[in-house]
Amino acid sequence: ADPIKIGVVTPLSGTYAGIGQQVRWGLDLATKEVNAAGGIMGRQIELIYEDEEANPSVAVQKADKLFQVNKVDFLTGTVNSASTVAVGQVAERANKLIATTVSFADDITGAKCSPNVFRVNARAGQQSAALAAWLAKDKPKAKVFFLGPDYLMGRSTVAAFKDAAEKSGASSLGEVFAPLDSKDYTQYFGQMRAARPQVLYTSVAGNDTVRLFSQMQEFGLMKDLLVLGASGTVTAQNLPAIGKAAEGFATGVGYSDEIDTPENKKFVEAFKAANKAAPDLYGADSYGLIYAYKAAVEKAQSTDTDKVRKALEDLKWQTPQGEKTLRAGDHQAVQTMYVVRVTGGKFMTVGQVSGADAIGPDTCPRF
Amino acid sequence: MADALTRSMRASHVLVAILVIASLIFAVVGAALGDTFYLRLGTEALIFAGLALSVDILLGYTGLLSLGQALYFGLGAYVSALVLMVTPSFWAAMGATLAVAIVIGLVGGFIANRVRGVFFALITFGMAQVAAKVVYNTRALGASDGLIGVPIINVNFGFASVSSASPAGFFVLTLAFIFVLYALSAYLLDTPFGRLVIALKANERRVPFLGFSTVTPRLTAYVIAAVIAALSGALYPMLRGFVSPELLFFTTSGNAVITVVTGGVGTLVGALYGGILLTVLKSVVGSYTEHHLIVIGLLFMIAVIFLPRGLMGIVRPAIERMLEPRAKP
Amino acid sequence: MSAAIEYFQYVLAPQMLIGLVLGVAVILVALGLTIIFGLLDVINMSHGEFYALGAFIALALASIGLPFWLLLILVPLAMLPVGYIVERGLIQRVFHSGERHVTTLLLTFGLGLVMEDAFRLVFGPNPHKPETPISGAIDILGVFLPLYRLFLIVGGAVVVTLVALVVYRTRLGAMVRAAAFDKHMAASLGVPVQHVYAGAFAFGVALAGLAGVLLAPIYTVFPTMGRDFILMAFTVVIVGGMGSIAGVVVAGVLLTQVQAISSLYISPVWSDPIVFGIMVIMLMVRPQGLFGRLGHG
Amino acid sequence: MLDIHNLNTHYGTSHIIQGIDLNIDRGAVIGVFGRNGVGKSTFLKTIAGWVRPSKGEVVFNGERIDGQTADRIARLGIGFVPEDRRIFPSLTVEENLTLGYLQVPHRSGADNNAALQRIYRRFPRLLERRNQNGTTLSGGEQQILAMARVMIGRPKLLLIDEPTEGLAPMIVADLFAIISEMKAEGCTILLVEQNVRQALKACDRFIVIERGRIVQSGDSANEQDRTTLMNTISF
Amino acid sequence: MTPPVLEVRDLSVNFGGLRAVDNVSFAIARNRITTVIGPNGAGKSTLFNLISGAVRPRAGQVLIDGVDHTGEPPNRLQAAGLARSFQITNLFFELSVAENLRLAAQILEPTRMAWRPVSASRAAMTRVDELLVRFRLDGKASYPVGKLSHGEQRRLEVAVALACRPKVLLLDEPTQGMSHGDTEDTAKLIKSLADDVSVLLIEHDIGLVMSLSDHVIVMHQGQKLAEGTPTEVRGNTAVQSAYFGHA
Ligand SMILES: Nc1ncnc2c1ncn2[C@@H]1O[C@H](COP(=O)(O)OP(=O)(O)OP(=O)(O)O)[C@@H](O)[C@H]1O
Ligand SMILES: Nc1ncnc2c1ncn2[C@@H]1O[C@H](COP(=O)(O)OP(=O)(O)OP(=O)(O)O)[C@@H](O)[C@H]1O
Ligand SMILES: CC(C)C[C@H](N)C(=O)O
Ligand SMILES: [Mg+2]
Ligand SMILES: [Mg+2]
Repeated sequence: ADPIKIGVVTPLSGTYAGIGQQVRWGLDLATKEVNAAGGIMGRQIELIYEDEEANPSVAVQKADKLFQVNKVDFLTGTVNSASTVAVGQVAERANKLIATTVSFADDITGAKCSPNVFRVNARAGQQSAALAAWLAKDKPKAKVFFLGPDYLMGRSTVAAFKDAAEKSGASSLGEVFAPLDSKDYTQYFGQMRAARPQVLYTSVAGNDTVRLFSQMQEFGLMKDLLVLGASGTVTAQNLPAIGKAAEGFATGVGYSDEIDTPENKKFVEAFKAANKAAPDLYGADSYGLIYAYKAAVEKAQSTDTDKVRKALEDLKWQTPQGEKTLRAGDHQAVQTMYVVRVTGGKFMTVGQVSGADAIGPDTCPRF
Repeated sequence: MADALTRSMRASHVLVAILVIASLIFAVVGAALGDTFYLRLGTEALIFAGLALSVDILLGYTGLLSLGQALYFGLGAYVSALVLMVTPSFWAAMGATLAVAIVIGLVGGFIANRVRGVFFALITFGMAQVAAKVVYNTRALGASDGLIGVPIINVNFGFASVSSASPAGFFVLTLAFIFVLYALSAYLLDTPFGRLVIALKANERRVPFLGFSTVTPRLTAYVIAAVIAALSGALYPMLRGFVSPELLFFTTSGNAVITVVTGGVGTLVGALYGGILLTVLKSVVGSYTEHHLIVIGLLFMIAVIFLPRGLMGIVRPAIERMLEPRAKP
Repeated sequence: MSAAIEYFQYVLAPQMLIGLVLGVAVILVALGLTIIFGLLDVINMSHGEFYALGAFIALALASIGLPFWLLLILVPLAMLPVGYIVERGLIQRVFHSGERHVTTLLLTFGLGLVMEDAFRLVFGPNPHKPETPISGAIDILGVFLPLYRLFLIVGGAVVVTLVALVVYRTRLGAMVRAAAFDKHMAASLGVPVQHVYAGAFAFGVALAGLAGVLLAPIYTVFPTMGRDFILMAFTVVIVGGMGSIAGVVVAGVLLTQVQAISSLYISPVWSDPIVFGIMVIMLMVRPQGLFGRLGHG
Repeated sequence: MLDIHNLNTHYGTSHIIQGIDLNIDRGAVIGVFGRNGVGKSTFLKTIAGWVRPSKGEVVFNGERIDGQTADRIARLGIGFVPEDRRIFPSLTVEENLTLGYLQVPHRSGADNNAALQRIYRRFPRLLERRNQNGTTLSGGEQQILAMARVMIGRPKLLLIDEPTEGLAPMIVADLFAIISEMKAEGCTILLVEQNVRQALKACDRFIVIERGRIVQSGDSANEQDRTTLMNTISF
Repeated sequence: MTPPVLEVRDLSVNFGGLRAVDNVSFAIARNRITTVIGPNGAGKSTLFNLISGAVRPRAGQVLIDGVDHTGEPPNRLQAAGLARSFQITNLFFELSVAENLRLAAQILEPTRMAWRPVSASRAAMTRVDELLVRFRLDGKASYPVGKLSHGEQRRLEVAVALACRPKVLLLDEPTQGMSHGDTEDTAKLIKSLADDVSVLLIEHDIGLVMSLSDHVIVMHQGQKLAEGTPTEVRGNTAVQSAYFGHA
């Protein structure tokens, strides 16, 4: 039979290239497994990649190409929240479905939701709920300072965590937003020191984290400070470069390679064997997406957009991090959230919140 | 006796005619096959060719390298998007873009034209950076996310109407529009006004002694380029349905310069061919390797070194020679 | 009262001191840029990538066990032939066209794209963090400064002084400018023009490499790092006066202080537009910059 | 000392120098005359290495110099003062002058300085203007600077293209005096000049070029040759 | 009484400490040739720069037909009827010979033609053809100026200055670099021009100055040293020692 084609528009160059790499590794691995086991309804999966160049205008053009020329049945891979939203509009016009496995911004399955867009990873709100619950136990009534990257994702994660943490008794000392790709975070250290926080929450990601953490360590700020962050702040991808400075960092995630289940152990092993690197949340969530799509198509017995949408809504499926459900009301995945902490250079699970407790209300106005 | 500059301009016209005919065939074939992607990609290529055209007016004729032409392109895109989201009218969007582009072009031209040469390149770059950062930081303009949800519109000509969602229709509309921009620029550059602009490039300091102010032609050329960039940009949200700050970034300006240099500086038509070539190239190379920057960068370097007059620099003289016998009685 | 002192101690003073470190970093990157422009009239758009190349070479050499202090010498030396070859093989081919500014700018722009992508090809997209060669910090009245940053301020001053001596105290500067302006006439006066161009370019590139080694421990190493300082460096070169070493120093310190203070009192995200705005205004009212061209007073 | 054999030079497809043969003895002053556009300057530029000959050879003191780079040729002791002066605008008068040091490799700093002082004594105006930008000098002053800049390198062979252009009569006389001085010091000179009458006084021999060829070669002292010359150049 | 076609009063300019032009006054007569002579660096070209608006005078006035034009930019002076050539060739080197002339003649076209294609510029085109022939450049009409020989460029420099049919023509060493025959040609041409143009000339070729000029002004160290008919000036001892080099 003809293969089922899945388009992947993901940043393979530019600032987010490292994330794109994890996305690719995760998708490739799942595809290989599914294909080896006979594919979806007897059809092989074929992945078609396009470089998004971390630029929404390019993303849109590439998405158009995948839909119109390559006639893909489904599309994924967008990282930047702005790209996800813009590509969602392309999907609507083409009457196709997309899913993001990376973008955090709450809006994607909130105010800016679309019937054609799904999200299989945990959004900012879910991450914060788990982390705040853990913080309330570990350090009750903590005094928190916030540092986020100045764009939608940064604002959204800081707001979400602030909200969750204050509800569970913490207090906020101040917040500062640094431009994306800042070379020097030391200029915010004065404000930070003056506020004398016990806890720092940050949602900078990728290479920005490397700089922030090593500069904080250089300036002796890591002493007696608990650093928390968004899921993307420290991952397998930048952990080696951060080194010791990451010690003690805690975050709420939908995935960690240390999750102690047989399914995950198997996944991590296979991933390491294929890519000579550990999976992070992007790799795992992208991996899981292929299985979600497989389940949905098999349930619908078709790749038709409406039928697959129907099948994806309220779908339950197995992923390395356990069972996930796609909430029909906003197309957001509901999943168990973990709190993980860097100990001895590795993530250790230190807390867990059930999917239902972390998910938060459905705010999608459109369907 | 045909003037040398007039003659080379005529050769450009021949090349444009070829391009228009080829594009129309492309549109017919595309429509017949029910294609959308290639027609839309072609439309996007033409839109960016419009931006390149404005860069060539500055670089090829006025002798000024603009490293910030995306400022006007992005301006046009944002103005058009904002207007369309309020009232989905093509003419309102274009009218508003034209007005805003003239005003901002005059201000920008006043600032940028205080300096020459490399300083001009840097000042235009600086202005575009400031504008891009302002848009990026302004929540009312969608900040880093840009604006999505620009509606599909119907362009009404009285006798006919074209939907921006119709791939072939909007392609032909864009083609006609860019062609008009080209024709206007080409016409202007062959007038005494245009020749004055060219003279400024060749030896600015001599011009006043011929009885002409240098300020007016230079500023006029700058504003014309700004308007062309902005009007081209105004088509972008109609095609794609959204705008994002990346449209104002240096990558956009830089790509326009690459386009002009590869196509042929000072030919006008080079901007159009270059725009199409580059779009096709990026689309093709990008599908094979994620290291397309190496390929594009190398090609660009080769163009700068070996084809100082770009692709049209090779083709156009041949056409000029073909036109020669007809020019002389 | 004590609140004011505390504010100064914890907020304002560190902010300014940190701004100074950043200033030194920017100056180090801008130095090679201004020299290449001042002497050769070439705007080297790939300067940032040469800075990155220096950092990557340092990273590679450090991984085979060479000590940082040796790299400070080795890397610039290794960059010399690189710069020499790039000039002879590429820049020279368009250097003598009528629009040198434009052609060389475009060529180096293309080169920068290629280099950046090549780094990604060879070293992968993820960041690397070299060990900081001097650890520890000093605490002066509560103003905290890591020793390596202190070293950077001192080392930066030494580098700038040495470079200024070479350029101003020798006839080299005049020779290069003459060759850049009129190669035939300069050659007929005995100036070995080919070597002069390539030598000057290589010198600028070696300085970029040196900046790469010095800054890598603080700012980390990754393929797109060349974009980091380059905008700021360009701004500093323009505001200071293209080709002026003194200009780079003064503008480098001033602009980074503006940045530091404005991110404190306005917002960090507006500090970039403010700095670029200053550049635009500077170009309008005094295009030659604070100080004129190299060797012109 | 200079042997030119069948020299040909092209600019693109235009054939400018079309087979020139010329031998010059040490210490001779040769005038090169001809109407505008016949290739006089191109002839000098070819010898100086600014343009490559398409055919033929140039031998200087036994060494082939055609095809060598201009700076090599300069360091062999061939000085060139081109027709449009070519003062470096961003350099001061003194920097313009001291650039000339490089024509003599391995000369000591003290000797260089002595040469500079000699020039300043000879041309006090340059001393007055030493710190001013070269191109702010008046036309005539620039011409003097261009000559002085080459003289500082004490060339063995000097190629001069229309040196009296734009000079006041007093300076013209001075310039020819300089040429005589240099000749006395053993310098060989090839002089392109439109001011034929004056130039003839300074020359031993002369050639007339037309369309890239030598059409007359004469002795300045010979009355007959001079009459023929005058007839050729003022059509 | 009609005012002189060009008059300067107490014109001065400094470059740093140097008084390049120092309190110079004179007037030139209509349709006559007035020549400025003087040693190198006397301030002759600077004087031209002041008159043509290239350099702003520190003090003094420039009047054309009795109207004060001091400190106006070159294009305004040009509009008042003044044209000039340059001592150091100043042309559009990348453009063709014909286009250089056409640009110079463009001002002859009525303004409404500014927005019509140049091929419609009949007045300018006729002028171009006329000048190409007169300066024997018709064979090189489509040559880029940069590829002309030095002498040819000098000829074009004069032609460009003439192209706009000026009322007052300033020629800065027009014959410099021209061959013998061309110099004589140019002299004849200048002579013939003076039937309807007032010419101010800078020349070092004394033979030419004597035969051509109606009036001679001698400059020395920025100041006007003497003024008079060619013979008067030649007889002046101060002029002889400052300029000719024999007392
Ligand atoms: N921009 C300037 N800055 C400084 N000095 C200048 C400038 N322009 C001219 N001078 C000086 O002013 C004096 C007069 O120069 P000018 O060019 O007017 O002389 P001139 O009479 O035309 O001489 P020549 O016959 O050699 O052309 C010269 O000594 C020159 O060095
Ligand atoms: N770069 C060039 N490209 C093409 N042709 C050129 C170039 N330079 C000069 N020529 C042509 O070569 C011919 C000879 O020029 P050259 O400068 O040698 O003449 P010349 O004898 O020195 O004349 P003049 O007395 O006017 O200085 C001229 O016809 C000129 O047009
Ligand atoms: C941390 C990043 C992966 C988040 C992503 N850039 C977003 O916009 O949601
Ligand atoms: Mg000549
Ligand atoms: Mg003069």
